[in-house]
Amino acid sequence: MSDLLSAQNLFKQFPGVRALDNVSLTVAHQELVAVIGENGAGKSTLMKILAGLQSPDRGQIHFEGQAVVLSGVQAAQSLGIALIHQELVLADNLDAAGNIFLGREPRRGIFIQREVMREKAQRLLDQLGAGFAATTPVSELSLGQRQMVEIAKALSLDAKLLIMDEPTSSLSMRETENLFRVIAGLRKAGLSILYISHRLGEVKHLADRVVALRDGRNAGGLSREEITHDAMVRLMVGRDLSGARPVEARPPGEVVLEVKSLRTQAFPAHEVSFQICRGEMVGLAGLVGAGRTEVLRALFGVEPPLAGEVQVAGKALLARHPEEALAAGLALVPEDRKALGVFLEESVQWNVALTTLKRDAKGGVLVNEKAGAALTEELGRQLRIKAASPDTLVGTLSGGNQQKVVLGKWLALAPKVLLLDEPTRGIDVGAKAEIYQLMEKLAAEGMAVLFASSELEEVLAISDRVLVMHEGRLSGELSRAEATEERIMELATGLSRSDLG
Amino acid sequence: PSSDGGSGKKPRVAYIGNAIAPFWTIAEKGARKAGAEYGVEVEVRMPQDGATDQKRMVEELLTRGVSGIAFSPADPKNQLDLMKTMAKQTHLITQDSDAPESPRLCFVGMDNYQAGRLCGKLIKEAMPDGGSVMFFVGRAGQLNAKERRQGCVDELLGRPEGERHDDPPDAEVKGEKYTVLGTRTDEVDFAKAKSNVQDTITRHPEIGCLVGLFSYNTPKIYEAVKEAGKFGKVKIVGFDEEDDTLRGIQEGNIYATVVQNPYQYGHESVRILAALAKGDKSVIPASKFVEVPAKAVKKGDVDAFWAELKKLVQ
Amino acid sequence: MKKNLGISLLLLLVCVATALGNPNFLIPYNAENLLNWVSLYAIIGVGVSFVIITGGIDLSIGSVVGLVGTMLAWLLTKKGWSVPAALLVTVILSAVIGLVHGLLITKVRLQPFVVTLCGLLIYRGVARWLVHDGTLGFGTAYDGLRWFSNGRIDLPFLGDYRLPVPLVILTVLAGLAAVFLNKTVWGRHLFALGRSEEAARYSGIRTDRLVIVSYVLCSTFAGIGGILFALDVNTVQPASQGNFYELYAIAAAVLGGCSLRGGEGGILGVIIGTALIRILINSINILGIATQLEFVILGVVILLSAITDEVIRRNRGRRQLKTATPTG
Amino acid sequence: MKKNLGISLLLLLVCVATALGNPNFLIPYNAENLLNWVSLYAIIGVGVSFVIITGGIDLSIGSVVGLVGTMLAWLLTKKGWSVPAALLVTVILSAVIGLVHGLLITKVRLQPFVVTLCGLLIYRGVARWLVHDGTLGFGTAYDGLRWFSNGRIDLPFLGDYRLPVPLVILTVLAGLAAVFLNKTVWGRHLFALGRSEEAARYSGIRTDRLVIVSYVLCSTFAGIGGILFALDVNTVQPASQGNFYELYAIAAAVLGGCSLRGGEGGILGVIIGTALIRILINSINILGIATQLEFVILGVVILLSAITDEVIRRNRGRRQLKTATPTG
Ligand SMILES: Nc1ncnc2c1ncn2[C@@H]1O[C@H](COP(=O)(O)OP(=O)(O)OP(=O)(O)O)[C@@H](O)[C@H]1O
Ligand SMILES: Nc1ncnc2c1ncn2[C@@H]1O[C@H](COP(=O)(O)OP(=O)(O)OP(=O)(O)O)[C@@H](O)[C@H]1O
Ligand SMILES: [Mg+2]
Ligand SMILES: [Mg+2]
Repeated sequence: MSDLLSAQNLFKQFPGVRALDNVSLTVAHQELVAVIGENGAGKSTLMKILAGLQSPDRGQIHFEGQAVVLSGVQAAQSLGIALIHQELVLADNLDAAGNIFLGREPRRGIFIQREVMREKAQRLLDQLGAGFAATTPVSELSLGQRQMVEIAKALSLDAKLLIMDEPTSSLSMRETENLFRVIAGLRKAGLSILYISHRLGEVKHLADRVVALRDGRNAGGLSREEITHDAMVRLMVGRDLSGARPVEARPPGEVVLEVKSLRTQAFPAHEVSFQICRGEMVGLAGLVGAGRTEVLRALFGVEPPLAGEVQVAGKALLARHPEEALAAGLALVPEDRKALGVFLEESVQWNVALTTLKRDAKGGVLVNEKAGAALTEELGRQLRIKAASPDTLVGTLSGGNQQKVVLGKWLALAPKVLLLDEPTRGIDVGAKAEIYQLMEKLAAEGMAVLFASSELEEVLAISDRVLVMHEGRLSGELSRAEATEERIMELATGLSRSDLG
Repeated sequence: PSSDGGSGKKPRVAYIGNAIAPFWTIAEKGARKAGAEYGVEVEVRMPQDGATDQKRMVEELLTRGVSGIAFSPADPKNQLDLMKTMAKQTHLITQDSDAPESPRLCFVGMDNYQAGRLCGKLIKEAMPDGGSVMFFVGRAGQLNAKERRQGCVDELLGRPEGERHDDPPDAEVKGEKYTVLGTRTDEVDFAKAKSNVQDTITRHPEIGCLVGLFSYNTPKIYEAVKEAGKFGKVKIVGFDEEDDTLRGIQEGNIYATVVQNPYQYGHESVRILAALAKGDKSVIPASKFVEVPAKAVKKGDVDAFWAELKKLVQ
Repeated sequence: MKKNLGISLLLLLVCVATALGNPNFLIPYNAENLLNWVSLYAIIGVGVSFVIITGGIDLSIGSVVGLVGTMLAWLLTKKGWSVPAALLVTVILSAVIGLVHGLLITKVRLQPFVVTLCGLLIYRGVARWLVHDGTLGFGTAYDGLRWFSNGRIDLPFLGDYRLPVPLVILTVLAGLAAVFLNKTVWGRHLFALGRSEEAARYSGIRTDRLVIVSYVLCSTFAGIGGILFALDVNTVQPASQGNFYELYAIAAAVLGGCSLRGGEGGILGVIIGTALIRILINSINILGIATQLEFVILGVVILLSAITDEVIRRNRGRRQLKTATPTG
Repeated sequence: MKKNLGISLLLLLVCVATALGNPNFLIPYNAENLLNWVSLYAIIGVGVSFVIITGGIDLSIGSVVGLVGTMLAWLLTKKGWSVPAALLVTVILSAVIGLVHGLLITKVRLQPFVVTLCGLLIYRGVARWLVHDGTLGFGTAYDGLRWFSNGRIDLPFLGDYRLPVPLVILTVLAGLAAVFLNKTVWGRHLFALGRSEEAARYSGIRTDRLVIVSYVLCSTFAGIGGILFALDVNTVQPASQGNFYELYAIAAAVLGGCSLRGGEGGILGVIIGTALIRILINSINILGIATQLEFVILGVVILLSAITDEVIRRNRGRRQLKTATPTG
């Protein structure tokens, strides 16, 4: 079987970073190759080059045996290479159909054929099991639904090689399963697929072959038989990782966060009530759009709740603004790290010290640079933030280290309750383990931790207790002992036990 | 643009207007002509922004070094300071509008108020049976506009000479025979100048006479009246000698215009400054007033006037 | 479009109120004048809407109007060029100006505000320098040419009313612009890139090219408007011709539903927006309200319409959230 | 800052060239005048830089200058108010204007461009209407008050040169502004919100309040500038006083390194930017270059400096960082 794609000796230099350093990659016909690697290993860069979005500094690419120059998206598309982007890039003033066919609208002469476009788009969406109309404006779609649009868009290309850069990072279980069905169908139809994910379970399930990158270089590969979780981790990080947390349950302390009849703006008709204790780590599970983010945002005052009663350490709080939530001892690590968590163009110290400026200010007004430096030093050590210096721009850090900066920003304030929204989204296994350890440590020190996550593995691995949401309601609560993948899915999909039977 | 340094032997004098307008373009011609005749280098400045620009221009000219300035104060009462500074550093004369309280050496021109009176007389001639009048101007607050208008109003209402009133520009003033409806301003936007006239014709279809106070206003009135097909029914009187105005007079569609002879303003001013620069003080008359009279141009004398003007401006 | 409903109603209201206040509002003379002005201003408004849809801005429009008008008068009356040659050169000049803007914005990655602010200064200066601040006019020699700006076409079914030629020009230009924006792939791409340049680029759309095209269209429309303005008033003073017109054009576009954030807007809205502005000014004048209040009324109307728009949008957003059925 | 190096060198170059071309450039009279003007314009430039750092814009500055000047003259000469009362009321008026802008922008979520464009129209109209387009002046009765705008302080070590009072005022205001921006918590928060309003809010920063404060500061500085301009010229023509000053202020801020995208800029840069603009205009005039070219030269210099800035930035590689990490 000849190779469909063969990329040899690719180099790509960015200012200050060698993103690709002599990387080679081949994909055979009908093969699904998974590319794994830590954050910043160069996976996305390699994919962008193959999709014509960036050009390599050096190296050759052969497609179907021909040497090709991928000078642009259109060049790659006309060869039959399609890319599903890691970052969701959609024009939200157009509808789903418009985005799916953007740049390749069915046309008669110079005029668009809207009806044709809508029909085709709807067919693709239905195939993916996305339960929304192709005429829905993208601005009204949730993150997961937008991801579906991205996927449909790539599928619409009828490509020979489909590149998927973390397609499931914001998909729920059910949508993920749908996607896997579609992938199986595509492979039957003869497509080759390059698949990137930090979710090693998926990789194990799907891949014919695994290719690992480390620091912009080839770090070896695994054949179908060799693929195991540990083997992949070893390739990616170059060492074994210590196992998950100790299993013994912590004795819960007194209640720190008490939420009664909270009604959010997205689900004004539903109420949410729960309690969290000192030293407890609670997972918030649910399908995409179940309202987890909404609850966290409401608690933190980013989008003030419509009604309800919240008590933090015995004091009533219904935050109208994050400042009030902070003062009461709440902190939120948001879902969209790059847009909401950090300031990419500013330094590590600038970011970390931002929340403590007021506390440490001289005379309550003047910025205390010394205190900021000391704090950064201290947290940098404690969190093991990998940065050249406190003046390094946060935008140049890997995703895991950026997340540590976000955590550092809040830890300096020693909050009573730490809220995290998808704390490890798009973060590699190595950094993930470190984040988990951090969360554990904070809980052990007495902080109450509430985290929303779409990764069931994660929820199961680190929660003392699991809250499950369904359509804006709390559909159930499971103790550590009760929590299984099956139970959570049952509650998350709103099915009762009898329905399942 | 004049080069600096090399021609430094020739004295340099400055001529400053109060706006960017065709009136001042003609004056510039006269000033430059006189410059050539009397062997001085002439710097001409026109402010876009009224008094603020004038102050800056004056300062810069003084820095550049000039041996005399002919100045048309945009707001004489409030620019005394500036004129004192000028008088201290160089020879200062005023032209076009005067500032009697200032230490200027003399004034070249004619009172705009008197020109306004003359305009009022022309309106009466054009409309002997009385009627209503509307004024059009770029900036109602500018001194020359104010004086021209006031002169006109005082004349139309038959107020005695020497009695200067101060009517607000947008108020209606009723006399026995003549009614002044108000003043429309356009901030020197020509499109607005034209649409102001159109709107006036719509609002007051029976209006008797339209008066252009700034030089470009009269041609815009002419345009609008022509398009409205109202020639003959609506009289037009204006100021200054734009080509289109003179052409309208030739055709008989504009009754008359009051010309202040800006060419002569420029020429006389520079002549006096040139003499002063050479130490000749005899050019200053005892009255401190060098009169360049305004006159009315009507159909009868327009051809001669225009021919003369063309000769000068060439 | 629903979006234009509010402002259309407002327009109607102003018209009715003015007509009641002064019946002359409806006489052919006033109606024709009004339509004439609306057409001239709307042409530059339509131009700027392309740029606004891309999320850009053009502050140089007024100066382009001034420069083109000055050039035209200068070429015809001072240089003795033939009419077609002069028209061609001025239109090409304005297109080239747009091209330069587009190149600076896309290739050098300068901000539209900065580029066109410099344009505002430079073209105004060039126009003034070209004729040494003198006023230029077409005199009576170009009355044929001036038909384009103040001609009136008799139509049998209109009775006393005649059709202003600029309205015909506007209709043609706006029609082409509307088809371009709403029916062609380029128009769709323009909207996409206005909302998310990356999304468009990642979809293989040549965004740079489209941005350049939008600036070229904007300047060209400004140039055509400049020609018509110059012909209509018959004289051009380079220092003031067209001053502030960019603000009128942008205000009209905003009134008409263009979002300065990009990705939103339409031709019809811009025309209605321009009409509202011109009719307001007209009614202030023919109702005898103090001219000084013109700006105040204009500013207040634009502000109120922006506030209404925002409030409606927010309520709509809230309603949608409520009815949104979560998927799962 | 390194950022101001290029423009400082340019400033120096222009000064040296002008001094060589006309030695009078350096005489006390010119130097004092120049510093006087630089100070007046820099005051409004410093004001607008707050707003630009938040990523906003203020187009109403010129109209605020006009309105405040008119009000002051009107209150003093027509209404017979006392000097302190008139000063207080005009400054409060301008602060309130800023407050209204800020509230509309943060609470109603209107765009700064739209809000302040309406402001541009409204305040200009109000100023004109207030005095019926008449020109107002202070005559000779307020020479004491006018010391603030044209006073000169003799200092022993300066020889023939005296210190213009506006320069002292600027130094005080700019010093306070610089401390505010660079040393205080609020300043840091202002930069944060300019970089990303959302991220700042998620960090517990009261972004709305800060935005409002920046508009209040901007308008207040414009108001103070307006008072000084009016006093300096001694006469106020409401229709033209301050016209286009917002563009000068914004251009100075851009020259001085403020990014219209927000989050970048500094007080010193704005002052140097203003100085460059004023000195360019000064040298054009005292070197006897055609005044009409003033705008052209200004536009070209701003454009070139923006291009240089961009090229340098790109080489430094910061841009790529931005495109490497698309947000939202
Ligand atoms: N346009 C760019 N400019 C500068 N540096 C870049 C650019 N794009 C990527 N990089 C850098 O190149 C390296 C590789 O990035 P890349 O996005 O390919 O990593 P990745 O393996 O996809 O990581 P992740 O798992 O977080 O998606 C990183 O250090 C990144 O910061
Ligand atoms: N800004 C918004 N505009 C419109 N709808 C929104 C917006 N934010 C959330 N929604 C809707 O509110 C609902 C709840 O979304 P939310 O993000 O809270 O869910 P979630 O459980 O956190 O899901 P995710 O896994 O995506 O984080 C969804 O139906 C979503 O479409
Ligand atoms: Mg990646
Ligand atoms: Mg979420």
